Amino acid sequence: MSRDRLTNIALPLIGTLIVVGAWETASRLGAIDPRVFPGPITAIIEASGRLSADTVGEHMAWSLFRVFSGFAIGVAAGIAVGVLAGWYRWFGLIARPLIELLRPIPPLAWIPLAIIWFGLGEPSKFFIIFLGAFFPVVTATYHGVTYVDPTLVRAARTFGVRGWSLLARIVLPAAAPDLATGIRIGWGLSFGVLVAAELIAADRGLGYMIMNERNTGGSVSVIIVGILLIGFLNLLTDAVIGSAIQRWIGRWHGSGV
Amino acid sequence: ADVETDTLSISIGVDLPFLVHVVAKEKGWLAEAGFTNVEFKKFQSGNLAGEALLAGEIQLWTPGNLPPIAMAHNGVPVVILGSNAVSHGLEKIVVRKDANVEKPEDLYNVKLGLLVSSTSGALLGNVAKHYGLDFNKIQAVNLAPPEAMASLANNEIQGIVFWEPWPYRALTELDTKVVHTGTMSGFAQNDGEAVQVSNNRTVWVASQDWVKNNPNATKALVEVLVRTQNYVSDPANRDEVLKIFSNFQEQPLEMNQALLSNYTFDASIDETYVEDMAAIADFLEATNRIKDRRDALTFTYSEPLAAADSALVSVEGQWKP
Amino acid sequence: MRGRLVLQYAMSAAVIVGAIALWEFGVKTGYLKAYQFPPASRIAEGFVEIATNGFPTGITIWSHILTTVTRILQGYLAAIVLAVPVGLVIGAFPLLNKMLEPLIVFCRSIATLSLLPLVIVWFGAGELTKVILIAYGCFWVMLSNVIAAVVYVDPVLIRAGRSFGLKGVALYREIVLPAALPRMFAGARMALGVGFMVIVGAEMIGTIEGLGALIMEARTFYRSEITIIGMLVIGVLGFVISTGLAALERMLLPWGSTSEGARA
Amino acid sequence: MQISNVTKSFGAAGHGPTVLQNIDLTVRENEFVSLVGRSGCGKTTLLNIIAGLERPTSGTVEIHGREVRGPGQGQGVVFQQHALFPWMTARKNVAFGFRDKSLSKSDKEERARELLQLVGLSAAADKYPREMSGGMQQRVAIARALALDPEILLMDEPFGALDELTRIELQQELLRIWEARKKTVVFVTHSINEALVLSDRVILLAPHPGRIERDLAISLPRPRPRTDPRFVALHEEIWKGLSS
Amino acid sequence: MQISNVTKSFGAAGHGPTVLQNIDLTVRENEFVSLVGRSGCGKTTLLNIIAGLERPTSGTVEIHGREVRGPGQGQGVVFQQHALFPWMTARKNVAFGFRDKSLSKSDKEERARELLQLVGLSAAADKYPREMSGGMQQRVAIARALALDPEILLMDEPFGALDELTRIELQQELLRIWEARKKTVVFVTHSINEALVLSDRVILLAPHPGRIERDLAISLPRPRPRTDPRFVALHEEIWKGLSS
Ligand SMILES: Nc1ncnc2c1ncn2[C@@H]1O[C@H](COP(=O)(O)OP(=O)(O)OP(=O)(O)O)[C@@H](O)[C@H]1O
Ligand SMILES: Nc1ncnc2c1ncn2[C@@H]1O[C@H](COP(=O)(O)OP(=O)(O)OP(=O)(O)O)[C@@H](O)[C@H]1O
Ligand SMILES: [Mg+2]
Ligand SMILES: [Mg+2]
Repeated sequence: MSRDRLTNIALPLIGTLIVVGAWETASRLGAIDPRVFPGPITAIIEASGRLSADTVGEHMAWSLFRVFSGFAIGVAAGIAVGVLAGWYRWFGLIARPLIELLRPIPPLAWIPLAIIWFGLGEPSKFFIIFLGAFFPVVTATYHGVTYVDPTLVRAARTFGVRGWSLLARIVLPAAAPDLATGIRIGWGLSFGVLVAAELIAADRGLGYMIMNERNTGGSVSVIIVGILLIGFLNLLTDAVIGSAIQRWIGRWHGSGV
Repeated sequence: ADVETDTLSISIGVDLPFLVHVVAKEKGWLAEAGFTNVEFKKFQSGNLAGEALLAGEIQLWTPGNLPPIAMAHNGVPVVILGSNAVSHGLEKIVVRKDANVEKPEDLYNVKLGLLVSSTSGALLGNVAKHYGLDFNKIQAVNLAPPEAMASLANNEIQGIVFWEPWPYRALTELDTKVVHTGTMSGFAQNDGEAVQVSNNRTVWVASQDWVKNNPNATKALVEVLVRTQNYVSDPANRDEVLKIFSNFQEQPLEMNQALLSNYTFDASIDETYVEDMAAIADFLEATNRIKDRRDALTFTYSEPLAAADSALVSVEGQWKP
Repeated sequence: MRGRLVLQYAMSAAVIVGAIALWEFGVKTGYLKAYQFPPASRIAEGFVEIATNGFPTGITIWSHILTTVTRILQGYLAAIVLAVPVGLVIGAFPLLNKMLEPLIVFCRSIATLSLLPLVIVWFGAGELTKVILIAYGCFWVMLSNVIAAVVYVDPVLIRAGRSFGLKGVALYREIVLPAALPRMFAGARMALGVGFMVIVGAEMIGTIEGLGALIMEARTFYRSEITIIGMLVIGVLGFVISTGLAALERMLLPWGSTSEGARA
Repeated sequence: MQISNVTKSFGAAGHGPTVLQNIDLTVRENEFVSLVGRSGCGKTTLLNIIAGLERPTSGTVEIHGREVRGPGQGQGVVFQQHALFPWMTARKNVAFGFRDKSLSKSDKEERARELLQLVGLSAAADKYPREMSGGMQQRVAIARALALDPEILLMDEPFGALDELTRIELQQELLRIWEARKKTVVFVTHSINEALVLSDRVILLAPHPGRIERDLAISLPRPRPRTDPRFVALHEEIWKGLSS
Repeated sequence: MQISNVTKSFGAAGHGPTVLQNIDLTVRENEFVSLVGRSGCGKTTLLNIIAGLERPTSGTVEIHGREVRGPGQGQGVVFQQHALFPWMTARKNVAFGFRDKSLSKSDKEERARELLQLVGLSAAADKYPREMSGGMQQRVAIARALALDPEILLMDEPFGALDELTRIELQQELLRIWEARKKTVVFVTHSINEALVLSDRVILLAPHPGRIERDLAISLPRPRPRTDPRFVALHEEIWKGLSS
């Protein structure tokens, strides 16, 4: 047991340290030009000289707020559409081709329409992030609802349960593991499109911080720190969501999702 | 008559055309006219500001003359209320000295960074026309200013076609020179000759709906803008307004001092205005970016300007609320 | 049964046609603004225009498509060619896998768009940068899938292989590799999806050719119908190519593929 | 219970191959009947029709003279496996079985506890299905079906997935419950032994199309040691019937 | 084959709970031995140790006096299920079993065909596993194990997932092959019947820690009708041994 824990925590840590160390050394020794690709320590020192902790904190808070809002809308819509498409065949026939057609369209491509439809405020940013969360959730929900073990549905029917009650009490909980997977992926993608969303007239947020630095020809270090921060926020919140899911369905579903 | 609204959102950028807006606000003239609640909004790109106008998030937009032309031709209900600044000299072709661009034909041998679908594209077209070059042989790379500057620095492109302050930055930061401005040649053969290849001006744009719903506010706004134009054009006020602007924007005063001469703050709706607009529309039509060619006057509203100073309107706009 | 299915298809088609007609009607009567919600007729006109004249002049939709597909394929193939061997090696050594896992997750989670400013500084604003951005996006997805494919091979199959005296490289080649193929294919399809996601960002710089550039160019000129055409073409392309990959998979893996979990 | 002339075929409007043909069968109250037959001969289909989960193409099923038109008319079903709701604990699963709206939630839980005691699972009330062995899961499934207080208990190979030892234990358990609660049971199984140990009557189904091949009354007293020569002889007879 | 004093525990450096303790067992050539025991008593672990797929914590296994240090030393293994390579047809799966490098590919395919004939599957040679029923898959698995021409055939509940009729058919088949090919067989099963029908010897394992509880020689002549009173008596005896 203790040995397992050792390998599960120590090894990833060692691996990360080695890579980060190699990166730092390479840039110190000049193997990669520190002006275009500074080492992590250099980048953080330089960036902290240009940005105060407060500013960075504000950027992070805004980004998180946006990701969470867009994600929440995406999950709600994804579950609603997924359930309806899986439950009512005619609706599935309409919705599924549309979803498959829209899925490959990159969130960035939506920006012009997002602005025309929702303006430049938060709603259009939410919309872009919504796109990141919606597709994985809708697919997972549809899959979950249509592939519910038919025996479970039958078992419930033998107790006289049908219609919406069947959907709410049997189909949805049975689809929960699929849903959880979709939600997890959706959360990751919501972060993935954050930078795109913050291209829309943002004046704070980590994505804005990166793009603003680029537009004003600022420092590579700030960009790198921005990327690292988004990555860490993503990993951290993903772990939180993972353990929430684990608490939600882990006990009866077994393995984590 | 009272203005219908005391609230105005105005998009501004970092460069000198917005001298008018900044001074009008800082001097309190906008408030005097009844606009007690004025907000300036900055956008990272011109596109965003235009989209903000469509979304009703700003009431006054002051872009170059290309975007409203493109909008009007594509059925977007915008209207031009007058010119903000004529800035033909503002756009420049800047090349690296080591690229050896001496005569117009040398432009074939370099890669030029520019936003192809902006007035810079039109300028390059005019240069080609004037010097008898084949426009299609000029290697234009579609780049936004920041990337263009980076690419110029590592010689991936050898020149840029942009408006100030980018040429200024290129000249001060890199070993470069100007080979042509919007109004004057820098080629060896006719160095210093006045050749107008730019039709660049900034204009006041509002949405038709806003103008229809706020006739008094429109008049009052134009009046304040004209009054401010007159004030900033007076050499006696030059130092004061530059200081106001540079402080407001947190920019180096000397840069703005160097650049101010490129602008003529003149609201006139006259033959030059019509010509400049037509020249840009020609470029857009030739490259198939607009269809159903329209006269600029069909989306120009000159009454408020005439009310402010009738001498400024020599050609009447055809749009009416 | 069949009759009912046909009826359902007919009904769905009718709903879609009805929605389009309603939209058209809304624009005609002025409830919807054409520049906000370009109706189908305007989109169709726009399509004819860019299919013949092109937008901007001379660059037709076909050459936009060709450019984009070429870029995606270059980046995508580069990513696959790199990710497969690297993934096979990492997957073969559990220790290495454990050590690199957080790094791979991290790199995969970085949005390619945020790399844009860095990549421009590193590789300039030319074709190479675009291909590298696409390759970056595809690579990490493919890599994690290749590793997972190897790690999650059914242990019973490995034991069966070992019971015939196979070990080491031979075991890996004869059992692990074929058993991992279906999952690797699923990964390849996912990676292609990512390639499409990245394309607009990659084409934001230094070009007016390609579907991503077309969308941005149309935006500049407020041609929302062309923006929509660009989006729809990407949608259709993505759909067609991933369907094609699925067919290829069925052909190459006749023993039954796992289309399960193939989407992100 | 009365099955009259039931025919079933799948496919468009019942035009597919006939799975069951002209099945006639009467099951008396409190009778324990087993259905035995080769895989695919239609056992599950017949059970589903009785359960009201499937409609016959023609013919009727009546329970106490009322025609079966859907599930929940006094039939409780126990499936082969995986039919517990994995997101509910044992107690919740059983409580789910009480459909009587007048019962309060705590009443239901209380009664669920009683039923779990009946199947010998008091200690596992708060376990989730995946935390229980296959045998325990089937006990919960039986308790859940009993919660409905059905007149007829329909069981589709309920012990098929269990190992032999557990299986034999559960057979004893089932007999005990059947005797205590006096239910009518229709029991599908692959195992001749199982059918012989449990039933009052064994029905042999023959395939293509599914029809009743034999109907054997088993009048041996319970418990029935497998060593009993009569048991052995019956086994032989059924085996021959199936192999033919 | 000689198993001497084998002990096995999992976990770090063998410090986990003891799964098998001091197992001593000698299996004669051509003998058919069954391992019977409750779930989790260590049957699979013991089989894996004999197969060389797991190393014992202490003790040795010898085949013909040579210590087993890994697989492929004359042991062929048939697993419970899913152990066919899904990307190979039946013939390819069987051909895979010929590890003799001197055989050409066509030789292998030829011999694979013969083995498939032996297990009665000539017609399904070009089918992929997913296109075959569970019974057919297990026949292919047996053929594949035979291809290795092993001295010892190790079978881990090979028929556990099949229905009773198919199971009985395959038991007959296995006996036929065993007699034709004269192999030593170690057979793990849950079913007392199955062990009795097949084996020369039945080994009863008891759990916690896994150890040999009984070692019964079955001297009845084959085929063994289940109705034979001696069969029935042995069944009873093993049942008691397991239930205790
Ligand atoms: N929904 C369905 N649609 C079409 N055919 C079906 C359907 N359900 C069952 N069948 C067919 O009906 C026949 C009988 O199936 P059924 O499940 O009743 O057999 P069974 O006796 O229960 O078999 P097993 O012992 O394997 O469970 C089979 O041939 C099967 O393929
Ligand atoms: N790799 C392993 N690590 C730790 N414990 C194990 C491992 N494999 C098996 N065990 C434990 O060893 C014991 C015996 O397992 P084994 O699989 O040999 O039992 P079995 O008799 O084959 O059971 P079954 O009849 O259910 O197949 C069990 O308690 C099991 O949990
Ligand atoms: Mg069945
Ligand atoms: Mg086992």
